[in-house]
Amino acid sequence: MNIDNIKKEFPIFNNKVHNNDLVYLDSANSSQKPQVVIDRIYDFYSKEFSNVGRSVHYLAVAATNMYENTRVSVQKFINAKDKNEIVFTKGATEAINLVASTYGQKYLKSGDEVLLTELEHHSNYVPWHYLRKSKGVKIEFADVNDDGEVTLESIEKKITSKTKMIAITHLSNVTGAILSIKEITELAHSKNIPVLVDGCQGAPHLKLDMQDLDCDFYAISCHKMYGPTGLGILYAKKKWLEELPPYQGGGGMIGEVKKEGITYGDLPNKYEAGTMQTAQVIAFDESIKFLNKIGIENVMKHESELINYGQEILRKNNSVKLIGNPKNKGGVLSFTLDGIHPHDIATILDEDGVAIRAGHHCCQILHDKLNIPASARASLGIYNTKDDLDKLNNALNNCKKIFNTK
Amino acid sequence: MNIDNIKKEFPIFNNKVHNNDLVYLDSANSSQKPQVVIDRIYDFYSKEFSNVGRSVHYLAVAATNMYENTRVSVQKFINAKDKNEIVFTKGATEAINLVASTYGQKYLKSGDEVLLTELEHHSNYVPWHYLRKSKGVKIEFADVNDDGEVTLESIEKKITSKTKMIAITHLSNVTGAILSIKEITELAHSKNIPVLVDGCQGAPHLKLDMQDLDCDFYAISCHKMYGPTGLGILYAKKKWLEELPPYQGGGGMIGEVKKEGITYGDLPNKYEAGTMQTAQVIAFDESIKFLNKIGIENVMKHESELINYGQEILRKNNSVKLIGNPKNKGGVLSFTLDGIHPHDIATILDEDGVAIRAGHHCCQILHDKLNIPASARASLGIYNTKDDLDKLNNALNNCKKIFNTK
Amino acid sequence: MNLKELYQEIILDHGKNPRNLRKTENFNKDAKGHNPLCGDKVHVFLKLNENKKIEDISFEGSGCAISMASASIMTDLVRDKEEKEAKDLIKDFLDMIKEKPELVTKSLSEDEKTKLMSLSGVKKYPMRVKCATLAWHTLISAITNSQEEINTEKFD
Amino acid sequence: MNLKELYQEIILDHGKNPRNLRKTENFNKDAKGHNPLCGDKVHVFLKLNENKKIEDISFEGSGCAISMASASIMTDLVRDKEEKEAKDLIKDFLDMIKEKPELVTKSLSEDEKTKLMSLSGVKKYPMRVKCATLAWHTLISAITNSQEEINTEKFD
Ligand SMILES: Cc1ncc(COP(=O)(O)O)c(C=O)c1O
Ligand SMILES: Cc1ncc(COP(=O)(O)O)c(C=O)c1O
Repeated sequence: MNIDNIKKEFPIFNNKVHNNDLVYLDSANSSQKPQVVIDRIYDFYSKEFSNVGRSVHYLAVAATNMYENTRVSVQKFINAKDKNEIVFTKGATEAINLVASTYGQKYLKSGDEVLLTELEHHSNYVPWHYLRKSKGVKIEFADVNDDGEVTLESIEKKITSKTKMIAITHLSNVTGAILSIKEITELAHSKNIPVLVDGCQGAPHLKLDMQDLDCDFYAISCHKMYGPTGLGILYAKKKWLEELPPYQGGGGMIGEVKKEGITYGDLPNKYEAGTMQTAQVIAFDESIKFLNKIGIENVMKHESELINYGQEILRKNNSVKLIGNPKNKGGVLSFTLDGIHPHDIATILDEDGVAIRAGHHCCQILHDKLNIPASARASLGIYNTKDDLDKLNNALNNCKKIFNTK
Repeated sequence: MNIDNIKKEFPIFNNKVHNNDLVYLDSANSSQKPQVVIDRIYDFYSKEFSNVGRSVHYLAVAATNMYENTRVSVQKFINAKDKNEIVFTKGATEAINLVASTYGQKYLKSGDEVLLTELEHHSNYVPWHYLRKSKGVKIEFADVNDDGEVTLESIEKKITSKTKMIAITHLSNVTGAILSIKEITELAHSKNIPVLVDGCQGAPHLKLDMQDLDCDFYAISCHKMYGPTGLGILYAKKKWLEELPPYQGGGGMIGEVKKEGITYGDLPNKYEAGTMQTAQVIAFDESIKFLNKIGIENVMKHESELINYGQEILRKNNSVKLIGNPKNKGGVLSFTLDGIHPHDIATILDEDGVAIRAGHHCCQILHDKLNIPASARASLGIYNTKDDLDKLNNALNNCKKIFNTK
Repeated sequence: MNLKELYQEIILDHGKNPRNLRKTENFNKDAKGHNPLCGDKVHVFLKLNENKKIEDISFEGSGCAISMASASIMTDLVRDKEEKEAKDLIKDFLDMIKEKPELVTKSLSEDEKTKLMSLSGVKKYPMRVKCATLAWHTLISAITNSQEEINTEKFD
Repeated sequence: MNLKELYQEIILDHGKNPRNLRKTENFNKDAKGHNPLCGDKVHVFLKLNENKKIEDISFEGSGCAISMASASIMTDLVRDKEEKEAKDLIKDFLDMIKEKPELVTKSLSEDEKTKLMSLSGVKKYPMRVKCATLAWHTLISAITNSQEEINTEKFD
């Protein structure tokens, strides 16, 4: 499959927005879905629907096999050692909550420190904050530098003998900075500290190799990876899934249930309580196949060309200020425009069919640090083109016209 | 819409199973989906997809409106007082975990009692068991009687001055017993005890009126209500959602976020952390419209005819033993067959295209009480007919032939 | 074209050069408002005299053109009004922004009405309605002197 | 028709009248197994003599025809085998049930092989494979004497 005309695989682009072609630059928020994924959901519900894992009839057996196939596909896609290291969740947010809650419950006590970075999304902060409230755990933040990066050194600086968890983003959803996970993990492990990676933006844009990164936990949102909404993945090293207590309790995750006590099921069941997102898991297999067909190297090459081009034209546009200038950057172009609030930009761009996001992008701490209340963000998917970025730039010039600024 | 030929609205029935028409009697596990719901998912992903609540562009605004429309539809469907009493979750299991976790955290202490019944599904037991482990809360079980019912009296008997929560099923997924929720709630409230209702089986089969039932919490799984997988609903009285702490933490549920602390958003955002099941919520509106078009009274009439007919023919079949004989029964026909294990029944029935479930149906405590390791269960949906039940009975006779039993 | 209706001259003017963007000396009522979605913040200061008349009103904050213009216009229109009159005006404005086609208030001159109606462009932009109403909700809470921030619980 | 292959006479016979369904006196090894999906339970008892030969084997439990027949046939075939031979047989059986077309073991007579192969009908019923293998996994754990139940952690 050729990435240069991949747009045609996404039916959304057949539609007009305010009579304009859709220029979708909000993929960091959620990506559009290729036809194959949409079709798979349709076919599954129309011809093959059943719950998984519980019944032994024909439809149930087939659905269970397809469900477990996706687990294997994900395992291969991220090069995990064992398929049972893949746990399906509601989203990356749930995946991080799962880890914070179970790890915190078992291993953290008052005075222990969790090390985050100033780049973190609220989803990788609030769950840890709960442990501050319930257990007196302390939260530290590694500094972001002027280029919008968090370096290995700035993390090292904040590690103390009390640090019991490092939880960091793989790729910032605001500055686009890509963190050196492998080096950070090495450092952390040398001090016996586990590492959780918020891979929400890493997964759609980077080649993933869990055994190489060697992180302990990796959280993914499938809806940002050309997959259905309502599905996420927690990768966790097997020893953690074995050691940690279960998270939600319910059907499917138990061994034996008596009035006096309960035993829990084997992996991965232990962490998949209740009826799961059957259709979404089964359809997500198509997202992975789709990405594999394109080739993740081609995705990375394509997007890095776009990021470079985008930075180039926005830098030429005098009133645009790009946020962050990381050496290793992917996926997003955040900026401000002199004299025009990001919210006004987003509204005006929308009229030209250009969809971006304005606000703090769930990163208030970073925006406080940058001393801006909000920013505008154009974020990329595989379907974007240089033409899309030209249209973005033109639409920004239109903002200036409306606001009479230069 | 006429319920008598409603099968044709469900595309799954155009397919054959082992060359036979599908006789789907596993709806208590998960129901099939009508064409309108499948189409809505397809169209939303193909033409209208965006994340909700975060961006201000055209697609995001439209999606946000549709998402919130479903909340209003659900509110009306269950006659809740306020639309912000409707919280979307991953499923009923998550809904119950949410309540057990937040209520337990704030209000329960060692020695307090949570009162369940012997009918409860593991999803309405394991979350409470966690509080037994973490807080020393005690769990009591109201007795099931020989007819497979739990009466108001058997609940009253187990209430003590230490009872701090009553968590009970609306309709048993094994015996089909419908509990007198309104009376139980009245009794509980007279003693200042809140009531959580596991409405997994209540919601697809009964007319719901939260203000009339007056329960404090009601948990629903949308996939059992002709809706998409991966979606559930927690109804909770507003005062509880205001008083209880948040559950999962992440994007969308916050007010202000600083390094030192966090404020939480208004209802319902406070309980909807992270990217939600956008497509599923939007499609579920169609499930509700579909049910409304048929009329929930017609659903109840149709299903009660089927239950009566099913009981009649199975009683005539000498080797069949029905489980439970509740005066007020809905949705399910569970049974055993002399000399043939339920698992073998399910396998043989499947060959005739008859899909049932065998096992403990996530109710081990009830099966222990009944002193059977497992049972077979035929469960009903609106698409079932008397013909389906005749086919079930014929297939059971086929089992007897294969096993040479009478 | 709707954008022209949204970003009318008067809005752009008030957005860029908001009136009353300062802190009233000796204010005796105030409240903070916050829109978690976009990060807009506003802090409204009031000086009510003994006859419950608004002697001065001002605000501090930052936000988009719509929210700044709205705060600016609001403070202009509300000054010198009785508390009761102000409350009626707020209600009238909020009704208009949400559903009603017109203002019904009699306490404003035609000029003032035009100024206020310039904010009605947001009606076609549902996600922006909150920008236009934030200052007004904050004003209510300043008048009724509820201590909590609008849209914001206490830090946890 | 597959059902006939699954429920062969021999399976129905062993399912209804399982051999060795009792508790070995003076057993010196045992283990419990459990299938959470269907509630099948089995408890295997072994008496190994000083030469590591299986002097007696028996089981208690309840379950579907497949799991009962499997335990019944297994106990029949394994009695009087050396521990090593038994282990090889278990491995051979599990391989056959999961992927291999045939048994490769030489320790069984043709009759015994036929008996064991009667369980191969489950291959076409993936959800039932666990029924056929539960007793065998439990036997492994009895021999290796691991204390935990198969498929079951300690009560929490
Ligand atoms: C009575 C009852 N409670 C709870 C559940 C759990 O619902 P879910 O698995 O959809 O979370 C079910 C269904 O499996 C049920 O029947
Ligand atoms: C870096 C990052 N972390 C976490 C999240 C939360 O993901 P979700 O909302 O899908 O749970 C997002 C996306 O919103 C993100 O960009």
